[in-house]
Amino acid sequence: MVINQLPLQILTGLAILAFAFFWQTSLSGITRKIVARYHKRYGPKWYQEFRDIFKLMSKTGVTHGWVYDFGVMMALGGIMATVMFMPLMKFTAFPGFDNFFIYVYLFAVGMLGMAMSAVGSGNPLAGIGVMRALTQMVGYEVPFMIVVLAIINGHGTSSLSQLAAIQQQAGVLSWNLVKMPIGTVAAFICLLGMLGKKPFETFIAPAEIASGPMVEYGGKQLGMLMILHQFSIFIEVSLFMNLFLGGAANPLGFALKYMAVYVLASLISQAMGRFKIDQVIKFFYKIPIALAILQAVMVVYLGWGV
Amino acid sequence: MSKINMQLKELTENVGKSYSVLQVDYPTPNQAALDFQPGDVHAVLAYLKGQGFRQMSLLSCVDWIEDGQFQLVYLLFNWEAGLRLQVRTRIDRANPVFTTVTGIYPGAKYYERDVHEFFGVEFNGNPDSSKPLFLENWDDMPPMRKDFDPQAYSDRKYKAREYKTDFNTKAGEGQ
Amino acid sequence: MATADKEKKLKEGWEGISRFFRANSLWMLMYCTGCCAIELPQAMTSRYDMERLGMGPMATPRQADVLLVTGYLSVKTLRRVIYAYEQMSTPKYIVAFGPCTINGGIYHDAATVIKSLDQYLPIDVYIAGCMPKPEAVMNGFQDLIDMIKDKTADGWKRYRDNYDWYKQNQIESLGELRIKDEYHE
Amino acid sequence: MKEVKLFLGPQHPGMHGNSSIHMYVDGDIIKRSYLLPGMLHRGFEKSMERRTWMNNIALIPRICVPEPDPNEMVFALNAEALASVEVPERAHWIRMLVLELARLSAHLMAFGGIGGPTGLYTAMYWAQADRDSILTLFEEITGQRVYHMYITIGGVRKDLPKGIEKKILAFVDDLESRLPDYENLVLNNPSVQARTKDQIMLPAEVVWELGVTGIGMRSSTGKAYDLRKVTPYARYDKVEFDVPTATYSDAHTRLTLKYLEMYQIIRIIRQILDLMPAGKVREKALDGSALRWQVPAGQVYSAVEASRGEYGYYTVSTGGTMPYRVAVRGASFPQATLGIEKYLPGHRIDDAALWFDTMGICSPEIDR
Amino acid sequence: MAIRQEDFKKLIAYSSVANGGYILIGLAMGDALSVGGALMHILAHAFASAAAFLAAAAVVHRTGTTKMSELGGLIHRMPLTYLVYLIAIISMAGIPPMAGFISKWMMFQSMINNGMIFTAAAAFFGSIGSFLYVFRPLSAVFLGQLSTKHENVKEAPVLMMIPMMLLSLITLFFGVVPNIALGVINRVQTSLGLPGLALEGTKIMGSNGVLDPTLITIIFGVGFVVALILFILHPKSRKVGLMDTYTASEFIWTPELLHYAHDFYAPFERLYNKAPRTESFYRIIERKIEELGRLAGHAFFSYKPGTVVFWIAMVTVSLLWGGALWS
Repeated sequence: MVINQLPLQILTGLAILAFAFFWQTSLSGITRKIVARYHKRYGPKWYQEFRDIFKLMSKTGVTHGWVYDFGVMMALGGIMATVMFMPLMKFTAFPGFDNFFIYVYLFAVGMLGMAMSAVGSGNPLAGIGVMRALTQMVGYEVPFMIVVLAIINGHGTSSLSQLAAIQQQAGVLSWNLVKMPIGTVAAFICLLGMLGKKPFETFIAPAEIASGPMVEYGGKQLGMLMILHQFSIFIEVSLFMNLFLGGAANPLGFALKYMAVYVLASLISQAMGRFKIDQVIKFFYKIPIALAILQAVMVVYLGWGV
Repeated sequence: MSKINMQLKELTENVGKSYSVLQVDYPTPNQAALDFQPGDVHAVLAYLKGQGFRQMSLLSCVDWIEDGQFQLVYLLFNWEAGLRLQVRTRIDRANPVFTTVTGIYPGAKYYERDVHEFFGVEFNGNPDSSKPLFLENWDDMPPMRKDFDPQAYSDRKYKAREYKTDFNTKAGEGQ
Repeated sequence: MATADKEKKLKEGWEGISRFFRANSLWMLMYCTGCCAIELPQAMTSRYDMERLGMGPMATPRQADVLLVTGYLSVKTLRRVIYAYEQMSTPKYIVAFGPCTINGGIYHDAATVIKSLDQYLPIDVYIAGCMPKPEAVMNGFQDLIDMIKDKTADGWKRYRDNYDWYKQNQIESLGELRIKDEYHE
Repeated sequence: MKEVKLFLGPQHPGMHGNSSIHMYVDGDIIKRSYLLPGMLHRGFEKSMERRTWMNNIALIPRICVPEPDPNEMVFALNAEALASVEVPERAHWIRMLVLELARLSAHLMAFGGIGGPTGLYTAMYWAQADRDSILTLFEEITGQRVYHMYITIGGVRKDLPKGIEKKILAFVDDLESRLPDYENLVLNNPSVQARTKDQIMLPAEVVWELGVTGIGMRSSTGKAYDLRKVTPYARYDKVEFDVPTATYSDAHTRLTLKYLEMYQIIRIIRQILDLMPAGKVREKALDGSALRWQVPAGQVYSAVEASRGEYGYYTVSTGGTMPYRVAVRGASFPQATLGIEKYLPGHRIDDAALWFDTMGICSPEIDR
Repeated sequence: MAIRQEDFKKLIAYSSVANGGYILIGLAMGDALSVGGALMHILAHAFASAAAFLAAAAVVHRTGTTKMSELGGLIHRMPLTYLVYLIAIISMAGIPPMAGFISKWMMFQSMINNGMIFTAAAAFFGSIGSFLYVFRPLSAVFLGQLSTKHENVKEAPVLMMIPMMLLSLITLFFGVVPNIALGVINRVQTSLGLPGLALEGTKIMGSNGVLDPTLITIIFGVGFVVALILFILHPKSRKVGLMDTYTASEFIWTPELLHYAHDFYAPFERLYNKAPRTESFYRIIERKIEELGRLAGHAFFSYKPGTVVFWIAMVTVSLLWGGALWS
């Protein structure tokens, strides 16, 4: 690891971080307007998400002991580290290290941090919410991993930027979406699970457990959690984009693909109700896993996907 | 009330045969009101349930303060025939005690708790009839009795907003 | 000395900015305490759309900043409202609907309904109308936003400053604030 | 076993209205639960004894918020029965119109309200938007959006405004054209079906035991138990409509029944509008001012088919200017109190809010 | 199985069974990276489960029971034990800053290369599952409401604290700079005739990706610092007792009623008790493994490191010998 390059890389990492925050928050503001049109009404201003987050930051919240604060900081730290690794359009902060497993496991740090501080707040509803979040994580991770393993096996490399480069060789035709349609469908369903969008929104189910793990958060802790939420959406959607839609060389391509994936996910979520937690697991272990295995078998043993 | 329902008429006849009906009254064409002694209310209710009055819509209590009596009213409804029956009985106001009807109509359990809380009628046989239901640590007589004055209670407990000129009229007097 | 007032100016500047954010993103506590709450879904949904003002319903007191006291308050509800109000994170505001919160309204002679809410909780905005119409509700929220912008919505400061006066009123008419009976063991 | 106490408390996103359910939960099955009502108790029956007959007309709609008109109708029916006042023909039809519109708005709210527990917020937004147009219609007819104080003893306060029929017909046609979209969005939605298909059962013997009425009864006993058919009041016998019933009552069937009933209500409204005769709307039941009016002595109970079931008043009058005693029978009282204590345990936590909604429980009715 | 356990200690025991499975997969694959990963996993898991067991012992020493439903909220009285247990489970679940991640990463690299999709899927399900059941005692025992019985529980005695802290420091150290341990493993592998691991400075050259643990920890540190700044910058939040939580504004007095710990993953378990056949099938295997484990444990798991290394060598030799015979 070359020491002198490190400060420069960290700076680029922080730049990616800032870009991710502003891009994703404004995009979720625009999506709120689109979703509002879906409900036959005008939604809020596009910068409403910014106003919400900064308002929360300006409030004096409540703390339940040091675990509660430490957990939030650890979660935000983990997620920020993952965003710094993320390749963005052309430049990546740490060339060569953007390995797929880092994202999955650093993401787990975020989840652990949030789970720890949610249960640390001493509220039973938060405990139930965390239990549902973890159970759901088991649900959507396995099919997603099978599809991704197939891709890595097929292309031989697990670094995102190289994967994106491979997919861009022959333009649209070489996208994994085209070459592995079944795997992409399974991965999109798992993406809905990851984002916590409506059909799989069991862990923040307001009507049952009063917004699950977020029950005890207020003031700046909730603000930090909302930033964490924006970052995690950025990670998941750009992960999906790099793996299946061939990354993005120019900013316009990046914007269009990113928006297409995120808005499509939000619109699907508006038309669906909420499953119960064991229905979620049963659903994930029926259709997505079957698609993923089918795709994996095609790629690994028959070599079609490459 | 000329066209009183024929079914209703012969129903009151054969009820009258077996139980002493104090008074019969037909407020509306398909509704009859029968007064009974407190003793045989349960028998009448059981008999009427057999006759198709399967739903007890309401159990309520009227406080006749002048003649010192509570009047318990059981309202039954027969869905097939569309007939409504009021089974009424009077119990003493000093120590109002009555046996529960949850054996015949299980739904009456909470009506009895409601009547107990507002009138102070004891229903033995209903396990938790004396538990507080609507009012929380209530420190006065049961509120629905005629001699309870809500205006005085609320002025005593809750500070009203002082207006510069006192122009809210006294509550209208009784009849 | 110089650093002190620079510090104060900085704090003042930051206070101004955060006031702008607080005004434009008010989160409403989802608690229908009385009968005027039936007009809130109308104000939230397609026709009157509260979200344009940046308002949205939130599930728990910790996350909310506006407590809507919709209509009359029976004694039992007042205990819960006070408990929820104290759980909210400052700065917090209260909007009171209808005449029942001012002087008991149509229930002035009922035994379980309190007469005037501002003995127990600091109110920032009153909205007139027995069942205020959604236009009146939106108008009231707009007034609250303007009040926040020019610093007059400081109910929570009043509550914090004369805390014991409010507490004394509450105990005097509610008896004990936290109930401990066979239902709440 | 070690139990955790959870609350579907007064302040809970899943709770419409304001009463609190205490649940003892083990794992995620509810072991023991009971309802703690009384949050909205305003002592209505006591206040009614202290107001004259006409003053009460302004007080009673406040009892049940989503659907205030049955209160006025039942109070008027009682007084008319006691004082044997003959209501003019046109007033009957206008009363039916107002009752059906109120029923439609309550059904829309309940049908869209299923979006809360199941997470389908689009349904909630659509339903509230349509309910809003009904409220504006009410504003034109009666001058007030929710509490109309329109049906009084002896008829209706004033005649329908000019040109209201066209507006009602326009609204009704527009709503009828959009109802199939509701069906696709809510009833055929796989996730809502997963949440409501044979989930919260209501067998027939439970209905008889508790005394549940309305959609709960019609969906489990399979018979057309509708007060408008069984004891027709206010010219319901001159209007034909059929009552959807089912024998297998789970959450989904109850929702479908609400949906089908909306069609019937639209059918009734259309018939009312073209069968309505002209003429006087209010029988002057007394000479001089209404405040000194006295109703002859007597005790009478009458009930009306509200959207949630049988809604009735028991009025006792001793010939004074004020009613001696009025008892209110809330439509959802039985299933809320005894139902939650006996039949909620055994469900899971996430079904509790759904249980509360599909049983059509409206808490101001319970506390009065 | 571990998810269902009610007893704190049994749960950690079962986790060793699961991690044993990982080691077997690693060894069975046979190529350099996976064997290296397996050996590293033995090392990491040894430290992590030892620390977890010691933390459990401290809890039992203080409260006397290992039943998770009675414990709760001990973090307020025993913060250091909590820290030790936290680091132990991070390593067991295979999360970056700790040693467990390195070994799992290496094994996954090799699994993908050999295209063994189903084992990879099962392994990944195991790793997420381990995250699940490892988190359960953390929340049931340490977080949540402090029950009145344990009001005056003191921190674990100092004597117990030293080994625990030592173990967790080692796992942290190996997680950040694994190349020292990998160097040793490398020598073991080369001595056994296997191709050595490609190590370069602090980077590990995987088959299709490069992992640099120290870089990850630094970036994680940077992220943490940014979060810390964000936290300190904003108004201080007021301290609130544990009981002052959201109870839908109803009143509650006894903390035990607010502690959600009993059969934590009820819906998840319900999925499994619908398939009794597989349950009994697993139980037979489990008994077999247990006997094997007891036999192996009895035979060579004594505390002297010498015998441990000796037996590892014996096992690898027999594997290689078998491998040589086979190919």
